[in-house]
Amino acid sequence: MSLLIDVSVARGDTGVTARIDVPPQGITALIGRSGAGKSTLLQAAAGLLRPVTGRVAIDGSTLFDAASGTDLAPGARRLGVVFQDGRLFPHRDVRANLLYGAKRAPASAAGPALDEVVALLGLAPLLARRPHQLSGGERQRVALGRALLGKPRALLMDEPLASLDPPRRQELLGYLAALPARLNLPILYVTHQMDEVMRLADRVVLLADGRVAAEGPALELLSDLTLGPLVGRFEAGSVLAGSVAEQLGDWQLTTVMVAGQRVTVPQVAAAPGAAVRLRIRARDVALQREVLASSASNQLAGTVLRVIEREAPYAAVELALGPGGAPGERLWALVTQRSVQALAVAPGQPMVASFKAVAVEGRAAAVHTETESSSS
Amino acid sequence: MSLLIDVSVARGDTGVTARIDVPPQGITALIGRSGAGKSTLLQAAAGLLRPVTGRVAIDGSTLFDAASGTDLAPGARRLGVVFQDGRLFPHRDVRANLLYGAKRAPASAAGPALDEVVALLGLAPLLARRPHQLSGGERQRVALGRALLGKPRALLMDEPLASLDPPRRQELLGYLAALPARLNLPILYVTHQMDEVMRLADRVVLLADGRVAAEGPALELLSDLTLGPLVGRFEAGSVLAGSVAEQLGDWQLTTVMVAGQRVTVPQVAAAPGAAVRLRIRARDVALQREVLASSASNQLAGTVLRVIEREAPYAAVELALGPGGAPGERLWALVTQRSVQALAVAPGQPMVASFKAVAVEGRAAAVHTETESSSS
Amino acid sequence: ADDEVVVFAAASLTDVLQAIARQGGFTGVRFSFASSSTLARQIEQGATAQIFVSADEPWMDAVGKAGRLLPGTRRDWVGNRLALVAPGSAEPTAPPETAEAVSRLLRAALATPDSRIATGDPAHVPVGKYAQAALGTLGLWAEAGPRLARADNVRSALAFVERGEAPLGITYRTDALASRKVQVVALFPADSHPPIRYPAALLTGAGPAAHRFYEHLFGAEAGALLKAAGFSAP
Amino acid sequence: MTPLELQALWLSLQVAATATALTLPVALLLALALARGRWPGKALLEAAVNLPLVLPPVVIGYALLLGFGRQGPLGRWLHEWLGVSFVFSFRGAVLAAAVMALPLMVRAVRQALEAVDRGLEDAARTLGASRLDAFASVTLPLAAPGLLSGAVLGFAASLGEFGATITFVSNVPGQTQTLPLAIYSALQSADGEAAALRLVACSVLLALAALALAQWSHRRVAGWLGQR
Amino acid sequence: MTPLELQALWLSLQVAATATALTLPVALLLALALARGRWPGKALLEAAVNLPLVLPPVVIGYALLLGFGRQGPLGRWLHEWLGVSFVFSFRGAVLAAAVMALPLMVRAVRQALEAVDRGLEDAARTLGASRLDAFASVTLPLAAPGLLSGAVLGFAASLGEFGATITFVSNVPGQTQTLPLAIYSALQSADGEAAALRLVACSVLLALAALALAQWSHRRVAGWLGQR
Ligand SMILES: Nc1ncnc2c1ncn2[C@@H]1O[C@H](COP(=O)(O)OP(=O)(O)OP(=O)(O)O)[C@@H](O)[C@H]1O
Ligand SMILES: Nc1ncnc2c1ncn2[C@@H]1O[C@H](COP(=O)(O)OP(=O)(O)OP(=O)(O)O)[C@@H](O)[C@H]1O
Ligand code: MOO
Ligand SMILES: [Mg+2]
Ligand SMILES: [Mg+2]
Repeated sequence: MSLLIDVSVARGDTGVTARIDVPPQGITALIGRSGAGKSTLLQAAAGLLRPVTGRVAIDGSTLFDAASGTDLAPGARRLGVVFQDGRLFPHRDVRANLLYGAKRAPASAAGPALDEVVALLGLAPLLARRPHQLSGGERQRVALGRALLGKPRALLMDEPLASLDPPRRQELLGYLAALPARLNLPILYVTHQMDEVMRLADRVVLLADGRVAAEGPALELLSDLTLGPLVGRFEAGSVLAGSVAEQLGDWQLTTVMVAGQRVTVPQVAAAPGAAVRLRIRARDVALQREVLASSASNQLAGTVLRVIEREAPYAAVELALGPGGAPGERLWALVTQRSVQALAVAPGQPMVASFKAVAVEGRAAAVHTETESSSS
Repeated sequence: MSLLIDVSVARGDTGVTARIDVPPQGITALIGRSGAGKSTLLQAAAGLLRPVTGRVAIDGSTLFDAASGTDLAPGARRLGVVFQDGRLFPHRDVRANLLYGAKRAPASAAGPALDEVVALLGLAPLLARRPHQLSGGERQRVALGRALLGKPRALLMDEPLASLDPPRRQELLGYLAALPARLNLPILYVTHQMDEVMRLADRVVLLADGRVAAEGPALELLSDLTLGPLVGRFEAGSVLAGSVAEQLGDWQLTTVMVAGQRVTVPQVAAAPGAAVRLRIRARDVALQREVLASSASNQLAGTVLRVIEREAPYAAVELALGPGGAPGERLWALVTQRSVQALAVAPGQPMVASFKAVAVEGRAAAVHTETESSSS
Repeated sequence: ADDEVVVFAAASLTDVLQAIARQGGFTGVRFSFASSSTLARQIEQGATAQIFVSADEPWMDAVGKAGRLLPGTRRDWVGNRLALVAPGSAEPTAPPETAEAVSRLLRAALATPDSRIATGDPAHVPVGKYAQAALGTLGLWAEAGPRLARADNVRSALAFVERGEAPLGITYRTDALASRKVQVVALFPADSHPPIRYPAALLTGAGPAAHRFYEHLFGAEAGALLKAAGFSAP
Repeated sequence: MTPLELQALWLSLQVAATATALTLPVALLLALALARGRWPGKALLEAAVNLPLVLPPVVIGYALLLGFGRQGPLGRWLHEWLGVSFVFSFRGAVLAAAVMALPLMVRAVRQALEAVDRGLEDAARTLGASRLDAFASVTLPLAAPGLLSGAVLGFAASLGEFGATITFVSNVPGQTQTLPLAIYSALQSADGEAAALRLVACSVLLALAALALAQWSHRRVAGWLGQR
Repeated sequence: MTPLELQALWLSLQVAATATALTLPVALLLALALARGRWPGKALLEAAVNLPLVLPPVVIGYALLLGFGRQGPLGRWLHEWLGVSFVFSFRGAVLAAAVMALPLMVRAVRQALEAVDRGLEDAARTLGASRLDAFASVTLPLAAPGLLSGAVLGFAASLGEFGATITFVSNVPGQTQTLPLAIYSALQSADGEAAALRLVACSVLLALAALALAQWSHRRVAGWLGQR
């Protein structure tokens, strides 16, 4: 199953025209400034807004097609939607809200059970409450659970975590990150928060002024520091592809081979040899001429590919870790321009990049590797 | 002017009982999990919810007092409120929304002019639109502008940035950070986002289950890694107090003396000798035995105060930078437990902490120093 | 039941007809009181009434044209007098019956600006039609016509006089006698208007019980009650 | 109260209750068609529904008499094929009350429907609900307080209906003489003021009871939904 | 149409317009008191406002006659002190229409007020507005479509009012003979059907025009507010 959204939607004076392929596995993040048209696209896919023209299809089966006049009702599309504003049913208690979609889903469809979702989102104490007795964050958790229990063919989320507090957000992020492996369905995830993109996204679509401004595997797009103004300087970073070398169970650490070099990261649940993905923010990476003894235990040798000095005092330096400098083997570092001069950083120059193990977010990526290579 | 909120508010079965002093300058952040009662307290202060008992006063003049029966109308309180959900007036265009409070404020009161606010929040192209023609983010910007133009005696904000995209958020953060210096009024700022707290807050009040769980100068509270579970592990950090040593104009950098040591940070607009505040996240700080040559140009010597190993693989290490280990001279580092062992980190041990210049957020702190020392 | 009879009768006959039925022991008789026109239309549309007592002739004619009358059963039942009434509760005396008396009283009342004479709407309420005719005969229509307060039934007209809103009203003598708050100050000369007659008739579908009640209406017992109420022979 | 008066009271209750119960679903359908649909002739339907509000009740009664009388096109058809006749019967009194109450109920129901956030229905539809299911399981229960208030309004209006009823079905005690008609009859008799007052008091009490009941249950339902 | 009929039409328009204009502010105050306030006697006021809905119009007319007649407590007072009298006058026709329209208007206005998000008023109050200011500058304009629809409802009901009017002020051509009274008059005459039809058509057209106008402006206002 793969979700295609290729539509033109009118909205006020302006409109949104975009083609988004949401691959069958993994999460596709839809990002862009407020007003860019993210929610509009999502609603068009869900069947809540009728596009002027275009096509929406899942796994080849058409949900909407302006040409042939096909226009499935939202209920028949079976796309789970989590709205920005929750939209819980005020007259039903939390349990009944959760079960609303579950009762209407085909019994044969796969999806998590009530207990599972309740445990995961910490909803047990809320089950008998009504929406007006919930705080904003509690409400959003229920909305998320409700969509998941509807056994959707694809999941469309519109800033589902926007109103959660950080610890709860971390918790939910963990659950969301695990979703693709469990559910095996296309997930479109609208967000403003780069940490969510970093953590969750396999593909990223950047929307600007109602058009797709950039798109591609998260690996490439998030590493593209030239998109800085759109995604925010401090959130930009790199995604490294590697494979598990060793599990250091005692330390709750995992070592990963990236471009032939060893990286230590907080434990990633994957067997040795499994493919993993590491995200490192550029601002967390320091540069030095040689390997040093520090708690910044990750020190990777590489060659400078380019130096971008756009806005003082910052300089973005891209290193190729392996000989080819393939995607997944390139690392950005955000340093001061003074450091660039002090260390004589220049293209072609060999350099050591250091970052702390705690600065890395790692996740198993085995399932998605083929997908990504085929879709990029 | 200083805002006192010392109330007990009933809310459903539960309630919120808290005393918050919002000092006359600077921003007081009110944080806590969703449902903790943050919005409830804010509404009680604004006069929109009637506390069961207690007192609300600004600069000694009572706004609410259960004992004496005083209960000023919200309009007479002149507290600017920015709501989570915007609450723009749908029948007025953006300009009229902005001017709503301005027209009702005493002409003599101080406050920013329309043009200023419009320019700052990028509202010029929106002025003739109606709220329903705005995206969520645009709406919130207008709400913020509207409150500012009402010339309030104190500002109460309920997650005003929750729906903004990162670049715009950064922009607004900049404006908000500048507010205290411009407006000289108490600001209570409810948020879930630790980066906002880091960037803006002078004082922090942590609410849990309707009570104040912790409170104090941001300097101390944010450095208290033991509050990790409440504020989120990765956001926790330290706030260092120092004074400007030198402006490196060419590099857009500033060097700051902290506990007799030199720290380089992205430019802070302050004259040499001025007091400044530096925020460094614990996860950005690496530990080593000695000074090394790296782009991590900040390397501060210190002595280990304590090591907290609560949750593998993480260890939190607190260093005293100066001999006294006074607040503002203590630095947290978040490293792996393996590094703690590898580097033999232990209390009393001298250690070098390194972090990159780009990892530091600095801000002038001159105005607030007395306030903080008097209020803590 | 077999003795069920539905009688459609002009609203102004409410009291007397109920008294007659009660006194005669006709427990199966049910009345539907409304204005004659309403009732006539309903009968035309097939209402299952068995007796119709109309306050004027044209509506009885209409029912006849619709073929609802039992042939030969239409008879004038009672007659009435047109009275000039004023607020008050004096004991009934013998009021003047001359044109002069009526004219004088009316002119006096009309002399007060804004004062109105309450009666039925000449357009459709029988008492109003008789009033219009009588005023015409007396040469008062031009003066009084525009000053009428046209009520939609006699009781409403009477209410205006009872409440002192109108100094004078033109109603039937029977209505005036029934009210304790008005007095008859004059009677219109009987020849100043067409004779006031209430025709009654059996309708198609009338059964034996209807026939019995119909006969009773013309009997002596009923006659005594009618006389007491102020009705005259037709 | 006399037995006839009690009969009128009982009849009024029956007529009003039946008319309300029958009109509510019709009002719901009409309100839906008017609130949601966009189709030609909508303005005409809306106008037709509102006619009883604009015209004197007597005219409505007369129109009903012409249409549903035995000689009337609808009346004849109904009589011949279904053996149902409206004129001068309980059924007719119900019809008159229903027609007169309809515009009020449609209006109330429509406002209740429009007050429910359409976003909730959208959410339900993304969860697999059909339009009808979403309407029935989300909008309808949320509009319940408004529907209830519409029903009470209709009930009250039915209780007070006079002109259309007397014109359409006449004033036959026990069959069509509802409270208002009994009040009218009492007012027509010279010494009927006491009876009229008694009946008016009765009407008022009844209406107050209905309103109080409505308010009580409205408050319960609203509290239950978390509305203020 | 005959001059008398034209007169009735014109008078009806005047009565309905005047009654609506006078009732709207009263309805607004009552709706506010009922929607927002919590005070003893509220239920009684609510009941009183709703009485015209529940009682036959004739009874209301009779009650008005008792209250506002020259002998009535209010009527005497008004007549003696202000020289104002109601019976048989245009003023009385307006009063009757207003009283009959009041419950409908209060209901519509109340629903319109309750549909406006109270949070907006809260926001206005934090911006320095008094309760009254916030109401007038935020809630009132947002409730405008509802108020408008309430006003049209009241106008329509006034146009159709018959029973209370004829009982209270009788049928004085040019003063109190509104369209419904003229229609009734024509309808009750054996040969008045043509005239009645003409007048009914006239009423219907008038009401349709009012409804259309209301819908048009409702749509404009709603579009302007971004409501669907
Ligand atoms: N109901 C509407 N009618 C007309 N225009 C609208 C409507 N809702 C949004 N818009 C406009 O359409 C554009 C896209 O809005 P949309 O809500 O899709 O943006 P978004 O990317 O989701 O923004 P945000 O991040 O603030 O949620 C914006 O310019 C907005 O002003
Ligand atoms: N209108 C209400 N009636 C009753 N209880 C409420 C109401 N609104 C909120 N609550 C409850 O009051 C408590 C405090 O809610 P409040 O909205 O103040 O939390 P908050 O800290 O602002 O949460 P969030 O971060 O999600 O906005 C919660 O337990 C919530 O369930
Ligand atoms: O009872 Mo009548 O038909 O009004 O004279
Ligand atoms: Mg959006
Ligand atoms: Mg809140």
